[in-house]
Amino acid sequence: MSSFDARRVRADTPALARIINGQRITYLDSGATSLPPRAVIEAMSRYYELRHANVHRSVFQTASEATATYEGARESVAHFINAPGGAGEVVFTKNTTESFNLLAKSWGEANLSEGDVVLLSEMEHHANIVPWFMLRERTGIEVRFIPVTDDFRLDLSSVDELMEDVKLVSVTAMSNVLGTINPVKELAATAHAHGALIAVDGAQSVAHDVTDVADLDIDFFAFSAHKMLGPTGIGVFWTRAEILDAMPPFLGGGGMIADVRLDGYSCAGGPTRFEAGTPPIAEAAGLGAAVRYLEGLGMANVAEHERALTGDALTRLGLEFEDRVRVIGPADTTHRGGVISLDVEGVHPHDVAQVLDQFGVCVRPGHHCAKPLMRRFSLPATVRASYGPYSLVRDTDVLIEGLRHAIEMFA
Amino acid sequence: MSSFDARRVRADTPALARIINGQRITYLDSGATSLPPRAVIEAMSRYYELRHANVHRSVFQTASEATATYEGARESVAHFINAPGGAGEVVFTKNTTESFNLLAKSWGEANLSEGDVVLLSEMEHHANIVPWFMLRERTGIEVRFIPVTDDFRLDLSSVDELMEDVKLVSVTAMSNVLGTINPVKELAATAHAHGALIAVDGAQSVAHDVTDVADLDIDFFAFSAHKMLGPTGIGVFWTRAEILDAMPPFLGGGGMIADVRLDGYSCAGGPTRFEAGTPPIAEAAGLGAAVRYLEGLGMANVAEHERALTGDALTRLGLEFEDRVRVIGPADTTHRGGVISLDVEGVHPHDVAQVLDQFGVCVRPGHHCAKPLMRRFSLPATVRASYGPYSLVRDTDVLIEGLRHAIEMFA
Amino acid sequence: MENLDNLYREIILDHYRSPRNRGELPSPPAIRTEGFNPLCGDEIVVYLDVEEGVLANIKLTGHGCSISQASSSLMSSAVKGKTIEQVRDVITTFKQLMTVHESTLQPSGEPVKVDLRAIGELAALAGVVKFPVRIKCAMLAWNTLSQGLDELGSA
Amino acid sequence: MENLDNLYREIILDHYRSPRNRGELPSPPAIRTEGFNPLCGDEIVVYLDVEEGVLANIKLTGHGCSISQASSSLMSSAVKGKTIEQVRDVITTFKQLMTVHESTLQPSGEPVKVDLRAIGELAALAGVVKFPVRIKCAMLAWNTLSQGLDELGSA
Ligand SMILES: Cc1ncc(COP(=O)(O)O)c(C=O)c1O
Ligand SMILES: Cc1ncc(COP(=O)(O)O)c(C=O)c1O
Repeated sequence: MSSFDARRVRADTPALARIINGQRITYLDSGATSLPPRAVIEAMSRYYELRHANVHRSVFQTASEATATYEGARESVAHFINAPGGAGEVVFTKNTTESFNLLAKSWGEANLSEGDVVLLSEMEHHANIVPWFMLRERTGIEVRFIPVTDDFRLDLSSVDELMEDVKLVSVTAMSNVLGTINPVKELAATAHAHGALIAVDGAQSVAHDVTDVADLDIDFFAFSAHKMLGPTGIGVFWTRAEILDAMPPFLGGGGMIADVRLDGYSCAGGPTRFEAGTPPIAEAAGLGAAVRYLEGLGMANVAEHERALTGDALTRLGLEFEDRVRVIGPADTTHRGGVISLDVEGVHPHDVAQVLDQFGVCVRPGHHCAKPLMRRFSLPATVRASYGPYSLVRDTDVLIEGLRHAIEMFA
Repeated sequence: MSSFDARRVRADTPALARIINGQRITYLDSGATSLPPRAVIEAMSRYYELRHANVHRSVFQTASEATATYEGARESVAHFINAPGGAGEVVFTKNTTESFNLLAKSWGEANLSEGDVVLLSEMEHHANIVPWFMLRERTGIEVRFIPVTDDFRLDLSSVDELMEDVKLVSVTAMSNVLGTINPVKELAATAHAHGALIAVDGAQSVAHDVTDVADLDIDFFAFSAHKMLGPTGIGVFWTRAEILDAMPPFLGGGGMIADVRLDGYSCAGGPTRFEAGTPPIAEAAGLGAAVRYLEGLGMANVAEHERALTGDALTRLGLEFEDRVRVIGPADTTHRGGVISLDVEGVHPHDVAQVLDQFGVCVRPGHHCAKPLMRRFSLPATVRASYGPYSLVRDTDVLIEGLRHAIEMFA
Repeated sequence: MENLDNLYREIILDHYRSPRNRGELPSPPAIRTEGFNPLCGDEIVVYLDVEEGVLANIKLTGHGCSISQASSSLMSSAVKGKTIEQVRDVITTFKQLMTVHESTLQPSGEPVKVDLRAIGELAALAGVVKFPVRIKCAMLAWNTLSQGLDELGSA
Repeated sequence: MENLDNLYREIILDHYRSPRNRGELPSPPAIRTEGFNPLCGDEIVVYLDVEEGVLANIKLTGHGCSISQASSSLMSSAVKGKTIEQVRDVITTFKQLMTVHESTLQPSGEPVKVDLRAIGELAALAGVVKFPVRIKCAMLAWNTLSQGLDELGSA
């Protein structure tokens, strides 16, 4: 673990000092959104206090600085995910969801037609389902799903059948409900062997382990800053330069054009073609700071830390509650991240979360924007606890105490 | 002017303390983006420090607070523009540009077809042109332009002809190049008399005068927080509830759905149908604070203040430079806002801006994302100075001194 | 934990554990109406038998949290056997009960006083208003009932 | 103002006020290439007459800021009459001149030393690198020239 110290991360994170119902907050909702360190919050404040200006197209000092901040964040992100073509492959969107809409509407509409198949999985987030359903309505493509096994893994037993007519595989690197980490590199090889491309939803994975899009040999990658200690309001869409260059525009407006006449327009090249209007400049400053902060921690250290926490929690939940609390996800930490969905016998997830709130514990009840997966396991909802780099074993202690109370209350 | 005091606004704005090239910054680029007061910056920092959480769908304390912050901003915005149907009519987008894309792709694609006409004006920003050109490619609608007269006004002399087959009029409330304030209320009456709807680009107007969408009797309104002392990364799309309810979805993903099954999905109602994915929560906190700050100043006071500054600047530019500096826009403050585009004889706008930068003056050279308008006046670019509530006559002094220097240098 | 005990009163837990009027009615003649809360996945189906202006019978199925389940059970007890007009009054009163404190979030609404003694066991749900996100759980059954009555009216 | 005087040296202002080699050449035989900077609206057209591997004549039209205009005028003087190989060398040298300081923005690039004495009047443009946003103004003519030579090669 070298120099990584979760207590230091905790001390860097102002929101963890919050008192809820008389108790220090126990934040176990990093899968929904993460708590930014002071460095990220201050990067944005400083930006507004010192150098706020609209980017591009101006010569004055603060406008150059704002542009350097914005483009610098692109460089940082490219480095963080090891984009082979560098910053020119990094498009800033508003969130993962917009990244998938961009993929479906720009690349999808240009490259897919009736009879083509997009292969998703049953454990996808709605962000990687609904845009494809919308595309299906317009183009008649088929949307197919890789099933999920009873032990919460992708069922790849008949992958060759599944791959028939597939032009794009689009799967999550890590399930936001199960914690399952999918074999993205293998899927990429399979997709390419079948002449298909592969898009990966990195929303859950990117803040919790090393990302190397070049090594994974994938074609598209999407994630949100707010799940990686960064701000709301900015996300990333990455694809290889040669794909990006061939993609038609998505949203139209200022910044993305080369020329506009009364009778038509032509588009700019590079990532800016997909960044119509004033972009999230302060948010890019925050995202850049988040990337630097995470790189300072070391993503391998973060992964190891969270794996330890997850393993400990899985063991203790089993010992403490036996069958009263069922973990909806892999039972150990093999190819599994720090997202733990629970089904508490006889207590509705909403009520579990409500009782936990009285202990200052933040967990999320619901379908987690993965309704097909919930149906697959016949659950209306789960209670989900999820870890971040600032999480400690103490958080699990409070979680278990709260669960005990909830079970007693509704017994 | 009652209690309005621009010096107080200035003192509230940290970025105005910046020293550029040895001089206090003279910020005359509010038309591009505005400088937020401390209250806005702190609203966002405090949000991240105290109550950051993902909105909706959770029961824990900070998630409720985050939701209240986010929905509270919707209420504040609804009040600020006097939305007749309240917060339920306010959709948060990422900027004005996305708002127009939402309008064109959702409402436009559902309601317009070949032969229908969208009537814009020659003074529109690309944000209100390119989305319609994109829609034209898909549907065969006609995009028509209201001409601009030699004295920089909409030429409505043959409005009945222009209105033929028009289903939507979409015009800016105030030109970001000319400063011209358009007769929106009259245009709304004309549009409705011809059975058309009317969309208004409020990006330039909303921070500089009172907005009352009910009184204007318009149908759509779009603007960006960053031009009204708020943050980057959030914009607004407003329409009347009955129109909103009938609009098909735009981007797909979490939050905007009612249900998702493997074979399809159904959509949520209200503004959330158009807010797929994690929304700009901290940015909504900032926008809410900006609205409160502006309401504290009083928009009528702001308008009066900027009108006085503009009148003074127009007079002095004329006296000082006579024909060497031409104002590209109305010559007095009648139906005109604080955006002053200049054409300096013999000095390219880029060079003017470069020289002004040495004086710490921030102005914008370029086509201002209004290329059709630049062509109309046969200009490749202008230098644009634009005022905000924190602007003072002193800013005009420095501008004039810098212009004098630029003219001498290139004489 | 005081707040929590206020939310999960014994009556609520009792109605959650042993819901009243659970089941289905043949439809038709009964009116069948579905309610759905997309945010938390709660679902409810209300069956109404109306005879000569009186809600002769009501049955409920569905699933959800303790608040939504208890609220629907309490509702069924409160409205069964009442005239449609009386049922509408109870609905109105209950909606008022649920908005009293919401007004602290939305400063535009005027707080309305509800006479807790007049609503019997339903008063047990008064604690919900301190938990704004749970109000929609409590309201689900009631909104579905309203909708059912509207369908009845328009049939 | 020192910085500014460094940017707008007298040579630059002179080439801006009195641009050399302004005009058109009949095309064909001349190669005509357009350059365009969408961000600031600068436009340039370069006409090249190449005879037996030598750039016998060059003419330019277009409009833009003093830096782009002066740069194109200085360029035309620097390359006219040179062999294509020599022209390419000048282009390479000039590109190096323009990237020396850009490397402070993009820490990945290695700074390259350019011998200012070897490039004559072009050295006047060295001050541009201190103004990163203006580099593209200075580069426009040169990129357009490069493109013209490429077209020549592929013709
Ligand atoms: C009139 C007008 N419309 C639209 C826009 C676009 O705003 P944004 O870049 O925030 O989308 C601008 C700002 O540049 C503008 O001035
Ligand atoms: C796996 C996964 N994909 C996509 C998303 C959507 O991210 P956002 O809401 O930031 O668009 C999320 C987060 O909820 C997620 O967990």
